Amino acid sequence: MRLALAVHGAPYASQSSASALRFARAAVAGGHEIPRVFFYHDGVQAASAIAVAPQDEPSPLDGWVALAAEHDMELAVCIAASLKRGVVNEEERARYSLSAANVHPSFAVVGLGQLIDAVMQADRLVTFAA
Amino acid sequence: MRLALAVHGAPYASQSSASALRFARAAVAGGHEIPRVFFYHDGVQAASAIAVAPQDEPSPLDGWVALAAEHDMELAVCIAASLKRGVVNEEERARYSLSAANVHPSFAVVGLGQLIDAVMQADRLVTFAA
Amino acid sequence: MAPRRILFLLRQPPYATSHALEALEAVLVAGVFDQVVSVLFADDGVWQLLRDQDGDAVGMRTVGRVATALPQYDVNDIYVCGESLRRLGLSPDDLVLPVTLLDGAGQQALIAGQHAVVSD
Amino acid sequence: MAPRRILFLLRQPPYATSHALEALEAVLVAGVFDQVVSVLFADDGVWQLLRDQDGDAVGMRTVGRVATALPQYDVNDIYVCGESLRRLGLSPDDLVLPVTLLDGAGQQALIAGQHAVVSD
Amino acid sequence: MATLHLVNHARALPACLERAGADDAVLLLEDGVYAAAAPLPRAVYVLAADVRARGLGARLPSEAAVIDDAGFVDLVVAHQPVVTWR
Amino acid sequence: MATLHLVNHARALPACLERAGADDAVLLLEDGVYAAAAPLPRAVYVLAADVRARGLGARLPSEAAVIDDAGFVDLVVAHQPVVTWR
Repeated sequence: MRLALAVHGAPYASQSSASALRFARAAVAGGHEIPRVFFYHDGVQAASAIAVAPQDEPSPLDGWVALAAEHDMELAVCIAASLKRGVVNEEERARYSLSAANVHPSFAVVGLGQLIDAVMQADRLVTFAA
Repeated sequence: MRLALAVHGAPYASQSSASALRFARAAVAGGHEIPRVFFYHDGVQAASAIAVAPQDEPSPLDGWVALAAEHDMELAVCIAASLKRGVVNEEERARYSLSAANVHPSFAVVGLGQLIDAVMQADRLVTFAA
Repeated sequence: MAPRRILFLLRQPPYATSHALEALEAVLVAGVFDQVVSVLFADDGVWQLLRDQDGDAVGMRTVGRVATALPQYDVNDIYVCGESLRRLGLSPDDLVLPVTLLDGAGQQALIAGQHAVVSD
Repeated sequence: MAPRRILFLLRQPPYATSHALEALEAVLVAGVFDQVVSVLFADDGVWQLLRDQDGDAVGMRTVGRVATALPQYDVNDIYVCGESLRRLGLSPDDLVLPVTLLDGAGQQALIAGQHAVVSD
Repeated sequence: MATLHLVNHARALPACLERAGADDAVLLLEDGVYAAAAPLPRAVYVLAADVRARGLGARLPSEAAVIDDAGFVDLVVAHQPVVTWR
Repeated sequence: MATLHLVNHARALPACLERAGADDAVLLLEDGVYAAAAPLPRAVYVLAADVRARGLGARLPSEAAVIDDAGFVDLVVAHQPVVTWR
């Protein structure tokens, strides 16, 4: 089955990203497809390439990057939600003349329409709220 | 009177930073000193130099930067809280070999002891919770 | 592909976070995708529809004004939980939009008929 | 300068956010500053002290284990709201630390005697 | 197909139950599992990882069935839509 | 000196009132102001900016005194400690 996930909470402010990651691992282990994980609201913080997890805790970023590399899974960050929260890729950095970009290359910065597209393409939408 | 502020919520996830900024403006207008604003928990996101506010909303960052420039006010970001949330200065970027740094130069990245120091130095602590 | 039935379940109050505003933006986007879109305001989400809001006071867009744009984006199935409205001490006249009130069973049926429900 | 009386008011449950863990870290730091530090666990914050937690299950440090370090950092005034404990269905034996129970009036007096209160 | 309700804060359980049908499934996860430390008005599922993290394993009533992440996936596959209450 | 209680979510008001003295001041701000849309058991202050944003101005009971940001500062100066309930 094709399952779309939505992640709405930031790491450390919410379990949203961590719960979604465990669910995604279990789903692909069970033979399901996750064509897209849509990071919205504060969930966009999961895409930060410059977060350093505490030594005794697993890195949420590493988990997503590894899972997406093994499976055909788009990690999609909403551009409107991410820009105001300081989660920007190189294209936006240049466009707004910002001092840095911080989106990890495994994440795609996309429009909000991709959330609706994910709902249209998938058999289920599972939202991990803040 | 000397007032220390603590900001615990991230912009857009919480009014914490916006409420604290309005309070700080009113306090200095009333002749009070704010020696330090301590950004802790998710509040550290306020220090991001690469957040772009929506066109029709004021930038939380610009507000803090302008206020701190006019008054003797330290904008202090807790290093332990900020590192795991991807809010890092140039020193941490180099130390952890990260791809970018994003702390605005008006903010100082400090240890958690500076929260206790602020409480010791100030007449009041006002916490703006998430 | 047959259009999907998508419900937006909006339960958050409008200003403490950006979730309400961003969820409404998602509804407006959904409105242009030719799907069967409906919206249910429930619990504290009903506060999003109260008249006389002024987001400028706290540096945010006025959420009630964004909500009034729903019909312009072809979103016309706008429901409010009647019990939530009553609990908040409000009546339909207090709201920025004409809405359809639903009781618990009505909301249950609305949810049960969806392909997907997006929460805020 | 005379030492300050600082109370940490801990009301958040331990794993959905990092607030509980980070607030405890602030208490530990305060413990080395030679101030008069006390801690009050109230409402859902009492869950931080429940035995048999295992943060590894959700990729976080075990909050109850951090709390047991309080006395090693010279933080010995550890209070729990008795009514919150009762509401959660817990008894003092369920907690990872020996604590002093306070009723509402006791908590009010504790708060009133502080120079500063840090919330989580 | 019946609905699956996800409840990730205990305070949201009443809002969920007001709109849940008798045949629907309810899964408590994250801070939602604390709702299973109080009397429950109906059968629910609770997510194992969140129960274990919080030390609630020995305190669950018979109305709460513990499932792991694979069981969560199975519930999603067997229900539509999936609704989150926070 | 009496305590100032800040309540920034309506759901936190009961927790505050359980531990607030009769002489303490209570200020509702942010989503805390919604608590003033229901009957209030005691006099409280409410923050003007948050009331105005939410459109609650005409709905406040007589127990709620509206103050602006300068009034908030005055309350902080006149009370110690300042306690936040969320």
